[in-house]
Amino acid sequence: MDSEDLYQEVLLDHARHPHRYGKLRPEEIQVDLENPLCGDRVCVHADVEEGRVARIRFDGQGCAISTASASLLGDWAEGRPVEEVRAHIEWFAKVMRGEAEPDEEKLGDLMAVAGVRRFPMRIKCATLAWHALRQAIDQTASPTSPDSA
Amino acid sequence: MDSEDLYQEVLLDHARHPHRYGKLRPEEIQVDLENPLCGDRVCVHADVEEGRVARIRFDGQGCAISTASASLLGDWAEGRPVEEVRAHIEWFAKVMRGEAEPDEEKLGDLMAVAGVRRFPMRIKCATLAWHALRQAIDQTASPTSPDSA
Amino acid sequence: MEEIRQDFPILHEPTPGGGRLVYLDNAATSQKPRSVIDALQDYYETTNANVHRGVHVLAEKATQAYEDARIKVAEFIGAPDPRSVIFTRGTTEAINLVAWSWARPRLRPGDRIVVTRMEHHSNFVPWQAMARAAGAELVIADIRDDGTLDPDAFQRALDGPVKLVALAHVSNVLGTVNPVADLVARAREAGAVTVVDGAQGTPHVPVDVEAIGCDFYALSGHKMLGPTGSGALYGRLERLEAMEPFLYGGEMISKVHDDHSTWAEIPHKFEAGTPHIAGAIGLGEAVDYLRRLGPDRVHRWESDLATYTAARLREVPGVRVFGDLPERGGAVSFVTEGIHPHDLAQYLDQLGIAIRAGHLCAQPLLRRLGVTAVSRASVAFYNTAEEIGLLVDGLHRARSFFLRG
Amino acid sequence: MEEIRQDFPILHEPTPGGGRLVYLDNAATSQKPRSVIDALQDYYETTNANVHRGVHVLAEKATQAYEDARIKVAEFIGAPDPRSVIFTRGTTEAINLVAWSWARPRLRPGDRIVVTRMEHHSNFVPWQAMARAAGAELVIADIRDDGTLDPDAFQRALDGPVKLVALAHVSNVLGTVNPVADLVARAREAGAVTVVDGAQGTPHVPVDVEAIGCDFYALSGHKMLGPTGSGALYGRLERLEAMEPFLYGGEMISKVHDDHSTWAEIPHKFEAGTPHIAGAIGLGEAVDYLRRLGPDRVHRWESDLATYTAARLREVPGVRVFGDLPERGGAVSFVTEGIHPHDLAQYLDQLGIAIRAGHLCAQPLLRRLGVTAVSRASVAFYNTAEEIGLLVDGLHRARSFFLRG
Ligand SMILES: Cc1ncc(COP(=O)(O)O)c(C=O)c1O
Ligand SMILES: Cc1ncc(COP(=O)(O)O)c(C=O)c1O
Repeated sequence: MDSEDLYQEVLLDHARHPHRYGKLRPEEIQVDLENPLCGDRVCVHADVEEGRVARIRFDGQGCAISTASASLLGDWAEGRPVEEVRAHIEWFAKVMRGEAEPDEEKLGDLMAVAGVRRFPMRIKCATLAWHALRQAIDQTASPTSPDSA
Repeated sequence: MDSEDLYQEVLLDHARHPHRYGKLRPEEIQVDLENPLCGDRVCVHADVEEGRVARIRFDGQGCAISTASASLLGDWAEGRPVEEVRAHIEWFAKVMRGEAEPDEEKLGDLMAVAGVRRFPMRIKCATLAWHALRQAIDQTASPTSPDSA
Repeated sequence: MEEIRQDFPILHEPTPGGGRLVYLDNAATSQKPRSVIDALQDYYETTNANVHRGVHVLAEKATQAYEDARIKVAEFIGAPDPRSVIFTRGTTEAINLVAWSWARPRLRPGDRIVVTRMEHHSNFVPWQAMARAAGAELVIADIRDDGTLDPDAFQRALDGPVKLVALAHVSNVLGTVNPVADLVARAREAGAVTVVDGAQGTPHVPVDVEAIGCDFYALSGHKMLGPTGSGALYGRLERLEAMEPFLYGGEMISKVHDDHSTWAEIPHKFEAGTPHIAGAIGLGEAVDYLRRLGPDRVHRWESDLATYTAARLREVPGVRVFGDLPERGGAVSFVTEGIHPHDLAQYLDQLGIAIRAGHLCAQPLLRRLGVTAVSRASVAFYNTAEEIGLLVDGLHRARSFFLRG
Repeated sequence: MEEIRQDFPILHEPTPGGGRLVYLDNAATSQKPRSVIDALQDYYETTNANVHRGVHVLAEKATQAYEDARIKVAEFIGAPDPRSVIFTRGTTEAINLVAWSWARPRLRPGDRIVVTRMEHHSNFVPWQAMARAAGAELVIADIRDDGTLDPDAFQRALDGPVKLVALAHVSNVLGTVNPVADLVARAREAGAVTVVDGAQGTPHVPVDVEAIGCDFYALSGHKMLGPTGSGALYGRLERLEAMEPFLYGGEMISKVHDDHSTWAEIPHKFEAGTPHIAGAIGLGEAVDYLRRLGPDRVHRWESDLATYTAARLREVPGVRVFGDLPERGGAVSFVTEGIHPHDLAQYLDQLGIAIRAGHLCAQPLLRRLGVTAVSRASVAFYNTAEEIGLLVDGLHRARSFFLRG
């Protein structure tokens, strides 16, 4: 349980230079989530095209973990089928709650984020962007989908 | 701190056969006090004649200590000048609060009641009738007396 | 049994008279086992930190322990979700939370609140106050002479615009174990929200809030082996979610703007300010202890011992025991002809026997029983038949002391 | 100093990293000295009983100890009468008591409540909620850039139908020690009732409620060496006497009739239900400890150490410390360019240094400071300059860790 352990190089890289981050115009923001513990905030815009998550953009400010988590998630998710992304987000939430084991193959660089699960107070930081993306694609892909409630 | 110590023979005698106790008609009751701890109740009627406490009568139900205390107080007070009774009641309250020493000469049989001061939870039982009598003579003797407030 | 008694340090303290303590005032507060006392000490020596707000190791450990305690309490009372458990100072605060947050904004003139004649002031005065403030009506369902709730009176009370029914799981005076599942079902049928006062429930009988079916269940940690200042309110999730907060401040907010605020999710919405962290953790430890013993076993033992107590007391001349019951919580109340309850308690205390005397915070019930004060012996699982023997001997001695001459 | 540190067991616990704990989160909750932990253990092992109701020896001992604690707290804050001290769970409950019992029934549409920009949510949200419920106006007196209250803004806020003024004695974010006696005098002149949030007062500065002149003063036991779940409200006798109760139940009544009830005398009128007895007794013990040290000495030491902390932090590149103050409570808040406060707290934690990060329950203030989160190091008298050195070293290491590359 060492800082180097939690803040792995890949996580720090993404925190310093997050992908897909930039100013979103108010009308572009689909979902705006906040972590009440620390005031961290993630705004998301996600386009869905032909059943795939076509383009993701983030805005907001946060700690290294929440920023890197958003950046790594975007890398992983962009271009994948909506259903696969949904399932992945659900499974990842289970991993963070300790109900599923992190799987290096399924996670790739996201392994660095999964390490946060040993720090209960920070789990919300790691999952904030995931919740936001999930809500954004639910809105865009299938506003009437039964599991978007 | 032994029961025999607290419940001295004189106290038990007065508890079993209290003096001046009997049914008071509602209109005779001058003061009606209750000990919220235990629901004990003392009602008093006191006549004042020529500056003296002429006749005291009690009603109500209570524990051995409160009943005996009323009975012994009545014995002591009846016939004495109002001012002396008032001063005595005040001094006795101090004794019970531990702010004055019990004085065998001044107390006589009331020494048995003064012993209750070592039992803080029972002090209210011992002083209930005293408060009641004080209020009754204040009402009767000098409703406008400055210290009757 | 000796093994169990070894777990409770206070039972081995010499009394002022030099004897052993016979503690029969368990309905007021229970004694605490070593494991609970140690958990408190351990918390302050190794873990102490504020919860929910910090990322340092102590804050994390404290938060984890605090939330683990919530899970333990939830499991102990059969609550399906720990979010339905709110930590409070005790039953009184838990009931007031429901009174202020649920009842006050919802009561309308003419509405009815139903309580029973055997309620503790903590499950009576809040409803009386709310009813008076709202112009609602407080209806008191009577008991029968055997000390049980009168089912017909209860049913009659429900026949009206009844908004809320509040009743004790177990009476702290009579020891009556109310058939709460049945009574709650009837109250729900009448359209009422139900509040069960479990102050004497959790320590003495197995509790399953889902089986009871109530909307709210209040309990006191200090009566079930836990620390003072600990307790909880169980509430159905949808009720809690619909309620406005009761106390405002730190921890219970989501966002504080200059002109308005939004609230945190339950249960935090109802836990403003720094909670009694050690108390919750100690209560969790108490629950562990009770679960190891088994709530069923605890109840059987206590009910039998209380029934035995009532029978033995009835053999003493001049003693009147209240409640003629097949099953009992720990409490047995009685009066003794010619001896005031306070004098009896004082006398027994000199023999090292601790019982309670007074109105037992149940004046409406005592009026019904026709007395202003009673004596109460209340047992826990660590009491023994031998101790009841000492109580009865003491009572005989008290009679010859007070009634001679 | 080593002697004082010996009194606090937790300071000698090894951290997960194997080092010594550097605890700089004292504004959240203080650590507890051996004497307080022992008092709790002793209570549960020798005295535990419910208070005020029993005549047996344990009940008498518990009641005496509980009421002695009230006297100690009263003396510690200069309250002339122990009846003016009500035990609560902490500052939050104490302030809510005033909000519900004093303010709610007295606020009228158009009335004004004044708070300051530096209030903790616990002294902000209750007033916001009461104002909204009553149609009253909440006015927030601003601070100056140096972290002190703006006296002109405060005076302007008082210019109106102001009914109540609530302000912190010491800020939990900035460390500002407000000139409360002066501010209260001005508020009283404007006709307002005054509430001082002393959560950061009693642990850090000498307190004399008579000299301050306030109507109410709220404090948290757990922040001043006492147990969790302990705290108190001081109130002027005549205010308390005029107020209706807040919580209803056992202990707070005089007589319970079927259709109405009458209340006990203060302070009991405001202490419904079984109180946190051990907590009050532990708080009394904490007060004894602080009096032995001397509140003046404690304040000088802490103010100097916090000032030193601020100076040392300012030397670190990229660090911005909030508040430029001649005198300080224990708290020093700051931000570090390029490192989020939570990451910094997490990193320092791995070095065994406990600081806090976040909005510190002061979102209205953080908006004014232009940040959503800060880092806070808050000292107590048992902290040392050497520990501040470790904090500064840790900050340098954090910078090279997070800002490299
Ligand atoms: C200034 C201030 N006010 C109020 C509070 C609330 O105190 P508690 O959480 O003990 O109720 C705190 C501490 O959290 C504080 O620092
Ligand atoms: C039946 C019942 N209800 C409520 C209470 C109040 O519990 P507490 O004082 O822990 O708030 C008690 C105990 O005093 C009780 O026995």
